[in-house]
Amino acid sequence: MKMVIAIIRHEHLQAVQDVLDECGVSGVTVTEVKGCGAQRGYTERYRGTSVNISLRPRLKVEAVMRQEIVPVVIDKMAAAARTGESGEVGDGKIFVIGVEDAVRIRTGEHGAATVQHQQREMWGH
Amino acid sequence: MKMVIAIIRHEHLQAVQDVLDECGVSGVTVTEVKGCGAQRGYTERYRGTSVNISLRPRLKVEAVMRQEIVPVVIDKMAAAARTGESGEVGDGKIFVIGVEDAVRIRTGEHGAATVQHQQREMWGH
Amino acid sequence: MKMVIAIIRHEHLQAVQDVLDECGVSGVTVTEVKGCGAQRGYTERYRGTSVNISLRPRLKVEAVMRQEIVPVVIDKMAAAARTGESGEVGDGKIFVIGVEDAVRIRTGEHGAATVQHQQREMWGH
Amino acid sequence: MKAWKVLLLPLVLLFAFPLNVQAAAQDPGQVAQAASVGADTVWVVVAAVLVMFMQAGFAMLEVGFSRMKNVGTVVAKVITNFSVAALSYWAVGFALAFGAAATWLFPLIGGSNFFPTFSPGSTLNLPAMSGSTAPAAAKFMFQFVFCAVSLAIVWGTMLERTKFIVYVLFGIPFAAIIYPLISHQLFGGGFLQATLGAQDFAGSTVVHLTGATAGLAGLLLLGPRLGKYEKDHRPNAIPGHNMPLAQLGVLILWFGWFGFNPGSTLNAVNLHFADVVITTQLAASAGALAALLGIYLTSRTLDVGMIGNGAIAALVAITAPSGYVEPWAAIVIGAVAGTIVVVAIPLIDKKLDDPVGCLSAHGLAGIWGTLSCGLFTVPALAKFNGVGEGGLFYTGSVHQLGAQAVAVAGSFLVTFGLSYGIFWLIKRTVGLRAEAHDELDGLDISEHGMWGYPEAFMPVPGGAYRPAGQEALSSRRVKLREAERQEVEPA
Amino acid sequence: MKAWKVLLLPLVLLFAFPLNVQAAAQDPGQVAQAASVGADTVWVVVAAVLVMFMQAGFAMLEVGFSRMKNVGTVVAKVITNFSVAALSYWAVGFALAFGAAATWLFPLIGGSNFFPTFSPGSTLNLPAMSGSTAPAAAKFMFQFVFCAVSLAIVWGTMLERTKFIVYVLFGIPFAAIIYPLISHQLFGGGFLQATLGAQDFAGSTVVHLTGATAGLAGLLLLGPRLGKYEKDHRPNAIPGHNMPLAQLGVLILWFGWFGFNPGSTLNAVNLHFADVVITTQLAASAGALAALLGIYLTSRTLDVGMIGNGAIAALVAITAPSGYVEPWAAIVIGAVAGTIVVVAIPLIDKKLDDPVGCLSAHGLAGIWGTLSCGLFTVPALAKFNGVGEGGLFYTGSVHQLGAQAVAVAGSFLVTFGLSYGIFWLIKRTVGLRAEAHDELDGLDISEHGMWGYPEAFMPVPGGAYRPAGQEALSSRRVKLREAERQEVEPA
Amino acid sequence: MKAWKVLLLPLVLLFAFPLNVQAAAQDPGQVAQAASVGADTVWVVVAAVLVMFMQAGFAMLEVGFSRMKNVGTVVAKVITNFSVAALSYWAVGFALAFGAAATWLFPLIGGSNFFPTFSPGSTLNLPAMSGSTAPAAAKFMFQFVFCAVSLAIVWGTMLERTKFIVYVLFGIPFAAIIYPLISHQLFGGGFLQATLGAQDFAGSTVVHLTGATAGLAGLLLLGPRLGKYEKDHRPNAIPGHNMPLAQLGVLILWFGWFGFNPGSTLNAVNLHFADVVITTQLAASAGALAALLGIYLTSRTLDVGMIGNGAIAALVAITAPSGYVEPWAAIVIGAVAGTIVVVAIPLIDKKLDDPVGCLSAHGLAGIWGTLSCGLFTVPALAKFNGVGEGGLFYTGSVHQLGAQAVAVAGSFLVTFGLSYGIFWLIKRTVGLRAEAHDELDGLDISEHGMWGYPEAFMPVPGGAYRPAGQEALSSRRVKLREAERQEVEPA
Ligand SMILES: Nc1ncnc2c1ncn2[C@@H]1O[C@H](COP(=O)(O)OP(=O)(O)O)[C@@H](O)[C@H]1O
Ligand SMILES: Nc1ncnc2c1ncn2[C@@H]1O[C@H](COP(=O)(O)OP(=O)(O)O)[C@@H](O)[C@H]1O
Ligand SMILES: Nc1ncnc2c1ncn2[C@@H]1O[C@H](COP(=O)(O)OP(=O)(O)O)[C@@H](O)[C@H]1O
Repeated sequence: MKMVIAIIRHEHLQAVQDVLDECGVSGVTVTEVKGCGAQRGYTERYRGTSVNISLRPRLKVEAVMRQEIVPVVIDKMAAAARTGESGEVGDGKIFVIGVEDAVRIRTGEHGAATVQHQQREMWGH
Repeated sequence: MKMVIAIIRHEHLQAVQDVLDECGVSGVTVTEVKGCGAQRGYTERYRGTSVNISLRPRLKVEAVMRQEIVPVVIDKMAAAARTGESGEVGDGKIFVIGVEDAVRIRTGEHGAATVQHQQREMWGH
Repeated sequence: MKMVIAIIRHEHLQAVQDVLDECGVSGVTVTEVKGCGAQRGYTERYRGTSVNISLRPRLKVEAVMRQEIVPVVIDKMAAAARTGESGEVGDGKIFVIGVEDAVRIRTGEHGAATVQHQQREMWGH
Repeated sequence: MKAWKVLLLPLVLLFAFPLNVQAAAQDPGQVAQAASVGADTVWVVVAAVLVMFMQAGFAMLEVGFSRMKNVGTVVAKVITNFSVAALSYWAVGFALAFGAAATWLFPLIGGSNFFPTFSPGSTLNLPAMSGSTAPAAAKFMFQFVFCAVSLAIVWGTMLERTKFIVYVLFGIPFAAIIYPLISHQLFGGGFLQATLGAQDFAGSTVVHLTGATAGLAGLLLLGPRLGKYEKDHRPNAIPGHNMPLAQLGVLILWFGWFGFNPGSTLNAVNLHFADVVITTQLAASAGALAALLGIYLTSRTLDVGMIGNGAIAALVAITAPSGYVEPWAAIVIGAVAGTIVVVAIPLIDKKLDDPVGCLSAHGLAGIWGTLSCGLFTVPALAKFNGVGEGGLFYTGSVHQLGAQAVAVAGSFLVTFGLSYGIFWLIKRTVGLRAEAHDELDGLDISEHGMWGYPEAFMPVPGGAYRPAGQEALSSRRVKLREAERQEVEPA
Repeated sequence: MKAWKVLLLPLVLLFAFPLNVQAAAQDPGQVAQAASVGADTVWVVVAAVLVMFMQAGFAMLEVGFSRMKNVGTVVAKVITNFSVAALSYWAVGFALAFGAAATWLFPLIGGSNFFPTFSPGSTLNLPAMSGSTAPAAAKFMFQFVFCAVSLAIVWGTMLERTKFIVYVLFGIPFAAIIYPLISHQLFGGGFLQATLGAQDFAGSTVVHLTGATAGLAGLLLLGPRLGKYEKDHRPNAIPGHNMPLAQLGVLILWFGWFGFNPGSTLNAVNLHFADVVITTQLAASAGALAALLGIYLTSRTLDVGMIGNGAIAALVAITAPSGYVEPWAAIVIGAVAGTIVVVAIPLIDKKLDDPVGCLSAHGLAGIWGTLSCGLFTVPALAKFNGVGEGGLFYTGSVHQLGAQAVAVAGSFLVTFGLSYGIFWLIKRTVGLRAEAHDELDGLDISEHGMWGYPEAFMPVPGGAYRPAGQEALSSRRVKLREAERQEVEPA
Repeated sequence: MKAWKVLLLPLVLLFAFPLNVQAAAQDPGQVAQAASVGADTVWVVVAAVLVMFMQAGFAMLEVGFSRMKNVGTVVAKVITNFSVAALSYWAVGFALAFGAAATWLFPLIGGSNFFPTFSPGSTLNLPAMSGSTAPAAAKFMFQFVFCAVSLAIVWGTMLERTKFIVYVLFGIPFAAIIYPLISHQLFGGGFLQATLGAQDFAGSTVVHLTGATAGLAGLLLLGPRLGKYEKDHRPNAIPGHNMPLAQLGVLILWFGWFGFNPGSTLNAVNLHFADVVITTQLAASAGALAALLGIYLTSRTLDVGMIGNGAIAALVAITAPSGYVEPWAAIVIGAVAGTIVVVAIPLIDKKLDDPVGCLSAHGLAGIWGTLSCGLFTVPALAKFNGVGEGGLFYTGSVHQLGAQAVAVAGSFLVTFGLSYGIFWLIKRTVGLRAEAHDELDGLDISEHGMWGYPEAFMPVPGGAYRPAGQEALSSRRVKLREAERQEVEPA
């Protein structure tokens, strides 16, 4: 299994969730984060004193999934999280890391079966 | 070393921390996250307009520990984070990922010694 | 590539960001977290009833970077995040985990090139 | 010049209209009398409006002492209760409290002026308030807002786990019957006030103890919040999420109390209200400081909530004696009240889960305040107000103290009995308590359909920049909530 | 003894000064008259101050119904608009609304007392308010705060996407011309009031409908927030971020309304204001409860915002009839208004993005309230107030209802036309709407340079403990904002 | 009929009581006089209550301009200080400010009525306020709330790093001595007012400059917050965490100011207070707009806090001249004050860490406002108020301007000297400043035992669903705080 970690703009969350859903990933964990990348900081002014704002609000989307589907998912996610046709600085990054085990707390079962929908039809898809 | 990442309900945090403590893990990092898994979304209404709430508040508990204790810890954690006897949808997941190095900032020392209590007795256990 | 995860005190963020910047890491993602480590909990009182506060606010700084620079970066980060000369309990930890792929959402390109400044000079360094 | 004349017509009519007290403005005596009534009425109305604003104070106080997942329900409750109280008190409560009745019945209850109608300057037959020149509408409003405060106090003990419908089901009989009963006794010329001579200037017992007593009855039937007590009965502190709003609530209440106590003179031209302002302020100050000192001595922290609780408790305590005592006594009364909460809140917390400290700040402090009249009432002020006698420290007699104790005990017993009965009925029928999983999720999302702070619980909606060509899949994600906790994934 | 005498001198002067109405304090008639005027003035000033505080109510309501990224702009807007309105209304608006004018012109507009100056007790030539004894300064303040409320209402429809400059550019003509025009018609002795006899006691039409109509005009030109509507036009709910603050806003508005409606008597000694307090309270309560019941029946949730909207709508509706109707009618009027918002808000939301529900709560409820005079006005109160006649239920005649309908239609058309024109001009010139990416980032950071809640969006600054020997590199990190969205990294 | 008669008894007594001004209600002259006094007293009390509410305004303003980790301490401080001020001012302060004294002493200080007691309608020997008919209790309250405002202003400069005990230790001498000294000079008939003829209608100098000066003294001894200045002395902006609450604070202050300035007439029937309402409103509006324009021109952002600071500065500036100037002058005074803050705040920020901008908004604007009397005072109003003369623009004489400058300089020097001395003593003994690590952790958790916003700093407690059979281990986790920063893990 792999964990796909995407740092995205808030406004693309729904589209990214839709991609994961479509690909049969069982769930997703979202965190409010602050990040900076190529867009670096900019200077604002608070009551006349300048303040350097180097971090901007983003969402971190983490989803664990079976290895096989990772290449497809990350390309679809990148497309879903891109602003406009050609993207804008600040659109974010996707990272992939290895996951050695997964446990479903409810049942205690281990392994890759816990991270995918087995009968997606049930959900009205 | 491994990082154990558990997505749990707020009300089980204390029990999960107790497990880690008992197993001699040196520390823990907790993050407020929003997640969805098998429980999917549901529809609510805000001033008469329907709104699909696909994510629900959860806690992410991250603890880095020595490889040997991982199997024991995750089973105990799963038990501690389960709702009632048989669990409920939404109880969460536990993921295990590999950690290549760990540094204690205070001293600059590296390695697995930084992630466990060495003299648990000190803590009144 | 590696992801370096540092749990630090709020007041050291700027120094840690400066280190990353200096080392040519392309970006950083920061999360508000609560953690406990060696400092364990302490007891406070709320309207006369005691309350055990086991977690304290910290920042989690995540940066993905090329493998080669990791040893240098983590030592510099540890120095930047240390309180005073000799450190204090609660200064935090740094963890290193492996990253298998990285994607720049804007362009869709993959690989290690996405996680470093290629022309740091541009940024006035 | 036609439109002009049409315009002037109203003004002519205005002066001609019989109800208009400026009508015979030529006679100095009548002008003077009208001005005097006008000044009284302005004061009573302004005081009532200040007391009305205490609803915002209670809302902020309770919001601040709740957790983030339960803040919407608190404010919804305040507005709903305030509304329920208005209609119930107008329909029935005011008549029971202040209406006239046959001589044999009047010591128990009033009974005229149900569903009252008002017109400019109209007075109704309100025996106990006939000493005030203000018109009936002003008196009604002033008495109604007191009722609403009392109802607001009830729920302080029951936050974060009560079903919403309970607020409505209990609010109606409380505002229509329970509060009016007690109010008649001590404000409306009932037995305790008129025969026994018990003093309660602005309602330490009538308003505060009554509210807290009903809250106690409810709490006993409701039980603590999930997670409040460990298996071994050790209490967990569940800190309120927002001290700034809680203390804004305290300051709004403090502000409103300058309508509450001084307004209870129902009179401006006798000037007594200005003195009441001073006793109120000094007592509140002493209470806040006593609580600050007390909590520091007992727990070595300067607990923010406790300072506010101390101020509130002192305001509650000074409410009964505010028109009867001198400044030095007000300071003593307030300081004792502030000390009471420091001692009582942690003690009560060991057994009863009272999130805002209502039992101590309104209940115990209300009892103390009512009794304190028996100690500190200045004989001349008892005479001025025409109720009871001087207190122990001036007269050496425990007579007044006894009357006060009877008033407290009687009010407590009647309120507790009736409230317990009604809450018991509600518990047996629709239930008092939200489902456990709704309580865990928070009442905002489970009963009101949306968190009070949505962005704390879900990524902020809106602003989707959907890339062209991509279908909106999100509608497919919707599943009905009922299915949510069922087993859904096959092994 | 010299300093002493110098000290007394002012007091002597005080009594000798000709403007001082206590001057000839010896004559009972004069003293009585002065006291009467004093009481009236105290009431008018206090009422005006209560209405002024409604600005805080609107601020909190709108803050609560916005997202966290747009809260700073809301409060900045409220203070800016309140200020713009004060200067504009003082310079021009008051003269147009309440000044005197030639007979042929007066039915349309007033025209004296531009840039007015006041001195103690001075009255100006204000024909429509000559029935009140309060001095011109008190009347000015009271009328100005109404204008400011009307302007505050405008923006409820336009939150979270409007360029800041628009608030200033539209605020000036609104406070100087549009509002005064309508105000003159129904408060200032214009055609609708004086000739037609249309009743609007405190401004359901003048203040609320006018504000909402301008808001509608602006909204039509502005469009919805990004992400509000899906491609298939399905609306997304965009929940406001803070129900406690929103409902604090509702309670502040409710509080202020006791200045708004009862203050509109501009008179204390005729005692009518006390009755208006009651109709206001009962209507608001009925509205909140009707909305609660309605939203529960239609969507099975106890929507927190809707309860507040119901109370506001009922307050808006009772504004026009508050001085004309009896308590039972007030309850009916309020309940209908509460029902209106429950039905209208979701319907309007399908097409128009009105974040706070202003079109329903101020627009439709304002219309209903104005019309309701035609149904429920008590003939004696019409006579007392000197405007129009009794309503359908008392007189069996639709005459008054017709007058009310004409007043609503006329006010709507004039306001809509003028407002649309001005907003259109602004749109063509400086533009109405913030850039899309500024809207997505939030207006606080993009227009105001800092988030309204900075710690929600960036790690809290301050408190750096910089290890010795380490250089401050952070100044190197600063890049100018202009370059921010440019391509910066070579492939 | 017995209970009935008992009930009526109080009413009989009421009319018989000698203090009761309605007693001889038969005589029109007496009724008129009583009504007049009643109207005055209602106004003074209502104004005092409005000013009291400014405490909530300061609380919200300072909360909004603090970081989330320090909000609880701010509200605790406001309530504590308000309480300390009440007791100190009642015991000593009022006597020094307004009591009578021997002729040689009176220009310096008053000295009667320590620990005053009030009864209905009682007047005390208060020479400087004998022109007002309001009873002593009303006057006391009005003057006390001014003192409390002044004390609240002090701490604006010292937020987020001061030890809590300092608030109490400095609050007592400030309310008992320092403020009364200055107040006696300009309100209480002291040298500056009575001999020099310096004008300060409602306290630009007495209240605002005094508070800001003490704040400056404290700040100089306290130093900036950790992290405010870089090694190279460049200031870091430390944005306040909550603009909605900060601006709610501004609006509450604005609201309260309608008690502050107009109430300073201590008189309703002379009707001057209505004029003061207008100057206050126009100045505040001009100040907000000037600050908005100024900050936009200088930094290209529409800084939210600065708009509020502009309004406050203008309110501070108009405070002294509010009863002396015409509307046009009020606009000029306000606009200049708004401009002052825009220029001064960033300049002061380079050297002094004043989190809410108190030195500019209360200090510099207070100076400007006091001086502006020397420019804009209308001679007739100087005469009406019985203090000083007309200003430069009317009289061509700099005489009044000179008197104003002397008053400013004298007040500043005395306040600064005394305050610096007291703060210095505190610093040498218990210390002014919290420990560095407490400041970094935040004062809420370190001094008050719990965050003001607990859920922002720790996962929300409560609601544990402990699986059966699992022991509560958590009690084992508790370690005493004292050990917390000690070395605990063996290498
Ligand atoms: N090397 C990195 N490690 C961790 N997070 C990163 C890294 N680079 C970028 N990010 C995250 O991704 C977000 C967007 O990155 P950015 O560089 O602006 O995108 P782009 O490469 O399209 O310009 C940042 O705000 C940050 O949170
Ligand atoms: N594949 C996944 N990747 C990341 N997080 C997940 C994944 N599946 C579940 N989660 C997290 O776990 C939480 C609970 O998962 P859920 O599927 O409801 O548990 P269960 O499998 O017992 O039904 C979710 O809210 C989400 O945060
Ligand atoms: N084993 C661990 N797994 C995850 N996070 C940890 C671990 N140990 C420490 N941390 C994080 O690091 C922070 C500081 O750790 P701490 O143990 O206090 O440092 P030190 O080792 O210098 O005493 C904690 O608040 C916690 O968030």
